[in-house]
Amino acid sequence: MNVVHHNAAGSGFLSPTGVEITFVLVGLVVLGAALVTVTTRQLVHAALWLVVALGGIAVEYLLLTAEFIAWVQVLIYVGSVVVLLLFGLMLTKAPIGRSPDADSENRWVALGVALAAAGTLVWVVADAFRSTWIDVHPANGPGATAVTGSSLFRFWVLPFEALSVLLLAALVGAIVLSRRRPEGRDR
Amino acid sequence: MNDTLDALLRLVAVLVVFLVLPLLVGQTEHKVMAHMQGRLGPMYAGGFHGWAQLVADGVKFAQKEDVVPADADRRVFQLAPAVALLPYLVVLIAIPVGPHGFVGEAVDAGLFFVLAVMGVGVLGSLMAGWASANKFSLLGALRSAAQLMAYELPMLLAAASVAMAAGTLSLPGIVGQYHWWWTLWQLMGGLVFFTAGLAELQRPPFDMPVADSEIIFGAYTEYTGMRFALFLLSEYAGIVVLCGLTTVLFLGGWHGPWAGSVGWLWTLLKTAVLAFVVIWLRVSYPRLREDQLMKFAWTVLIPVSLAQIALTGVVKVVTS
Amino acid sequence: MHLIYPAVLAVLLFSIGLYGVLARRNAILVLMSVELMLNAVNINLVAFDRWLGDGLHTGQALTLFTITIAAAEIGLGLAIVLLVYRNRGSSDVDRLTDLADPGRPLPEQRAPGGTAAGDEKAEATA
Amino acid sequence: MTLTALAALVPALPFLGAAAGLLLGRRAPGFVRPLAVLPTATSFVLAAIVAARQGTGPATDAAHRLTPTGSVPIDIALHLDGFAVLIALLVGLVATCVQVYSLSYLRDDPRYPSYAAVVSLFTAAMLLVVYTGDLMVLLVGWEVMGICSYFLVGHYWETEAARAASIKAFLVTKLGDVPFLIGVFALAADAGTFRITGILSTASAGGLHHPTVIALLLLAGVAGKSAQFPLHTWLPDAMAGPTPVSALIHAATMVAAGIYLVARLLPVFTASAAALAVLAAMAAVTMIGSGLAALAQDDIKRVLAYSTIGQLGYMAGALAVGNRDAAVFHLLSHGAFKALLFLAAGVVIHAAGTNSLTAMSRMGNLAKRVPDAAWTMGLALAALAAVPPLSGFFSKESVLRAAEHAAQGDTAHVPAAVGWTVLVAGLATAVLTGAYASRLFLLTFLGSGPEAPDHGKQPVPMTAVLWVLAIPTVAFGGLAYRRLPDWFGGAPLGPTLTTGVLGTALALVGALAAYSAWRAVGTTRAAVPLGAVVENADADVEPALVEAEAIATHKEVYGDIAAADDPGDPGRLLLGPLHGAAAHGFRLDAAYGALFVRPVLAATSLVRFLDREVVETWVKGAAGAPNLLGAAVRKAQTGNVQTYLGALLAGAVVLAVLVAVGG
Repeated sequence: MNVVHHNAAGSGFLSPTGVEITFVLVGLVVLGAALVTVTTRQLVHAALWLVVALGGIAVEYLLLTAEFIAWVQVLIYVGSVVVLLLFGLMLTKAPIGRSPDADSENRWVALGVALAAAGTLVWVVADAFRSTWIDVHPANGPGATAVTGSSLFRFWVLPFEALSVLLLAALVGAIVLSRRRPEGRDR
Repeated sequence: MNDTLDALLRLVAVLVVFLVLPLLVGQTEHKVMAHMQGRLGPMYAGGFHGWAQLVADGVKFAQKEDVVPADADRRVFQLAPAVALLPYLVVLIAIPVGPHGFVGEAVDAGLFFVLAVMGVGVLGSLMAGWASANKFSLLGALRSAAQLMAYELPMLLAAASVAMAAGTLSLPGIVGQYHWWWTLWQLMGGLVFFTAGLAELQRPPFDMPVADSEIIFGAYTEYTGMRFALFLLSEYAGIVVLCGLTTVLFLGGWHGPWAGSVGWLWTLLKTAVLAFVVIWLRVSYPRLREDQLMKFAWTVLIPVSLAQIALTGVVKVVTS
Repeated sequence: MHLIYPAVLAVLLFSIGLYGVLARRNAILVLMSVELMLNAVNINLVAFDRWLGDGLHTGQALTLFTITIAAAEIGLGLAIVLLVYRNRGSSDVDRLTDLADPGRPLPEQRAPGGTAAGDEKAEATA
Repeated sequence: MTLTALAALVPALPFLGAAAGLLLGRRAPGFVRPLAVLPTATSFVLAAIVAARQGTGPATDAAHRLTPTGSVPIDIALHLDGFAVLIALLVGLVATCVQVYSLSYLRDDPRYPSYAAVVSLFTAAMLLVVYTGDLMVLLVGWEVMGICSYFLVGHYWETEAARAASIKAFLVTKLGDVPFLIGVFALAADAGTFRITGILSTASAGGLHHPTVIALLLLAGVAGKSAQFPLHTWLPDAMAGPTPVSALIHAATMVAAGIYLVARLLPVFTASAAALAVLAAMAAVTMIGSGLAALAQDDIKRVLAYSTIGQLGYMAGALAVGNRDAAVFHLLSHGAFKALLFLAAGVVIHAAGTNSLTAMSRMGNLAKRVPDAAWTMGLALAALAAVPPLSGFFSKESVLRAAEHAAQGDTAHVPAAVGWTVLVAGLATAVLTGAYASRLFLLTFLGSGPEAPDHGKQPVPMTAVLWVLAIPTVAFGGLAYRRLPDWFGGAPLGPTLTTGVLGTALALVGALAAYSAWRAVGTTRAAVPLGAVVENADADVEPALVEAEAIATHKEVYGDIAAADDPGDPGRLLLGPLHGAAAHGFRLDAAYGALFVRPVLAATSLVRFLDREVVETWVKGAAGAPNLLGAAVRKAQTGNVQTYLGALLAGAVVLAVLVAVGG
């Protein structure tokens, strides 16, 4: 059987232009899902649209040949973070259907700030990277797991360990915060 | 063009496997449970040994009315079975069946890919439970989410141990590195992986989220007809995927006599044996309590899997 | 690929997240928006890693770190939100105004009976 | 032990005693008395040993430089010569006597621990001043004495008089200290050193650029410390302190420091004839004025205080005629008998229950109540009036002899006019001294009237100390006048016929005048009823309390601390129309009040107005404006985190745009 090893799902099938077009299309999906996430009045729907956006971002990582990151994205974000968020929504009695007050009174200010930020940043970014190209084709690129792993454990060991301590602290913190005090003692 | 055709063919093959194997497992479960529990019902349909029972079930599901509760969130309610089922289909692509590229798509970080995508399946349960607008459903959804969170970690750790041993994340690569003594070396990890997998599938004895005697089938309470069938199908597909993964990771996949020619048969055989064990466990063990379940994950599985990782590391360093 | 695609995607995603953080009322929705912003940063990191192609793979390593920190942040954030909800029966950001100048009226009540039910819940869970 | 180490121990011991006393005073009351007496007594013994070993030999110098200062160096220096060791001996003797006396005098005083510690510190500071060879170190002791006198004079701070007196003592001496400090710096700048030996050699080599200015600046400080006109006014008021303190200040420490300093730095002064003239004028005015004032005082201690001022005037006069031997001789003998006078006065006040001469003169049998005090006080008053052969006679004659010498133009650097001034003033003062000494004795001990209250026997420490001090009072002058020139290395100090006869005769004239005046007004005294005796006949009450009460009630009874409206007072007859003015120190305080205090008060009220009405308005405005602004800004504090964050991010965007456009 003729075996073809593709180093990254997706990119191997596509020509450079194809990658570009796919990237833009998926990007539009991501943006759309993100927009719905921040505007929908149904709380759980927001979380589900967030899944779409995050999954789309994982695909974008694949297109950028960062395969390992992509799977981490799926594992952590889609598999855990969103589940936690849904968990939180359900524990705080998220209603089914539209909440009339999902947005606060700040929404017009928020819209202004967000639009201004978007405008400024797009302008700056477009101005800065007008003629910059990245090569997403080379085989066995930086996204390969082996490469990422060796760089992570060779050059980034110290930050990695520091991160472990941070995670431990977060774990302890979350436990302390969510533990119920025994009866008779003040909160 | 040849590449595209090749890829297309593989996808079709995977789809076929996905449609066939879970049904086989379902039928086997019927029969095995009937025999073990001395139940006569499933032995009648179709005459010989009740061969048509599965077909009858399918017809029954198809006939039933597709009910959506009035207060439910319709779209989410309808979407949930698909979300529960699809990840297993995607995962099947990456599981190698035989040597020489007998696999849907050899993903570089295959192990990681598989675990990541399997984690998405729980979203289906959550969506179903919440969208049903039923307190039992919500409880079931919360339970399954908690269970998934708790068992994801030992499962990942056990898988990491194998990846360490093989020095690769690619599933065909792992099988390629296999030696027979690995089964003993990685025994603890294998048991942890298999147990945690059972828990993620919410199979007995880890089936509190769907415990019918406590919360009336949990997240699936409001489901009827084909949608309910899809949930059942996702459960059986999960069994297939879990058994296949365990086979690939811990039992050597296609390794066996005449592996070059009938390797795929070995894989299927081992998977089938494991599937039988899953069914067997369902019949033999009582259900754990919710707190026992959590305690089991945190105080038994995680330490054992960590010990396995330590052992793997030590052996790796010593032998290299 | 033109670097501007991921860059602009990141910018727009970031701005959407920004809007969400500022405009959403429910604390968990705010957390979601924060996740969007973090992801926008991650896209940037990955894209620039690809562009610079340095031997350290700084961008990807940092992305992994960001994801990890985001996971920790969501855990702690949810714990805090749940605690707030348990104590107050509401997780609306704009009602957590204890630090405000006293004597200013609270925003209108959430929904008829909503707070009362929340209080019951708070007592039940406390 | 070396001489230097011994000498260093002399000031160190009382200092350590003071520190220990202050630290332990509250916690270990049992240690307080030993800690007060023993270090001082040991220090006295050590001073005696130092004096014996130093003897008449050449001056001993030792110096240790702690750290370089960058410009004029400062040394921890010792300079031991005849002047220093003898004065240190005097200081040790008086301090020991005062401490022993205080044991009884302040027996039950709750503030005794701090009192004793401060007295020890005072002693240590004076010893430091005496022994040191460096002006900067001397200045340290000088200032420590100032602050100690402030504490001690204010010991009875419950009374208005004590509070006012302590502040006055502090401020007036400080007024002199400021120019003094400048003078010291000017001196050091010219000489290039703070070492006294170096300064003296520079001065005698004519190396000082502005000797007159420096001498006058130094004189200001000396006038403050040694209570010379016009800065003497604090001394009479300082009588509001306990009697032992008065004895200490007047006899040995504070006031002696100024004289001692001029004696040490005499070449600096003799370099300027003008300074000598000023000093002579100052001394003359001080002598005569204080003599007149002493004659009019009602308070027994104030009489003694003015007499101190007068005797200090003698010393200053001796210095003005360039004879420091005579000055120091008089300082030594005066120290002994003046300490005796004050301590005896303390006994008398205790016995009489009042400090008013008017009251005492109407009290019978006071002499019998306190025979020790009466005898020793009589001796000391005779010494004060320079009756031969008591020690005061010899020392005073040495001063007069020096003045006569200068008046004849025989002393180098000293103008004859200066000599004449001092001589005439000294002789006039001799009359006055004889008069007020007699008046004091007559009014105190020879009064008639109801019996003095009976307090039983006076405590032994108090009377014993009196007799101890009586020995030098009687014998020191006669024994020492032949030897002292060896110690001082100077001219002979013996009395000459002219001045001796003249001075004694004049003193006798004064005494006789006082006696006859006393006899003349005796009937009036008997006729005019009273003047109240402070009724506190309780025998157990400690002496200091009696004195404190006497001071506190004096004004209520007589209207004025300085004078009582008493026609039976011989001083009134002798002074005639001058009496009123003399009783109030010639109204110098009033003059100061008009000249300095009132303008200052006016200025302060102006400043207060400016502060309250003008500055305060701005301050209030400055406070009000932020208040208003704060109220405005507070409106923005909604408590809504999203609003804050929105504003923050909007600001960030604006900044980014600015940077992007600007950069």
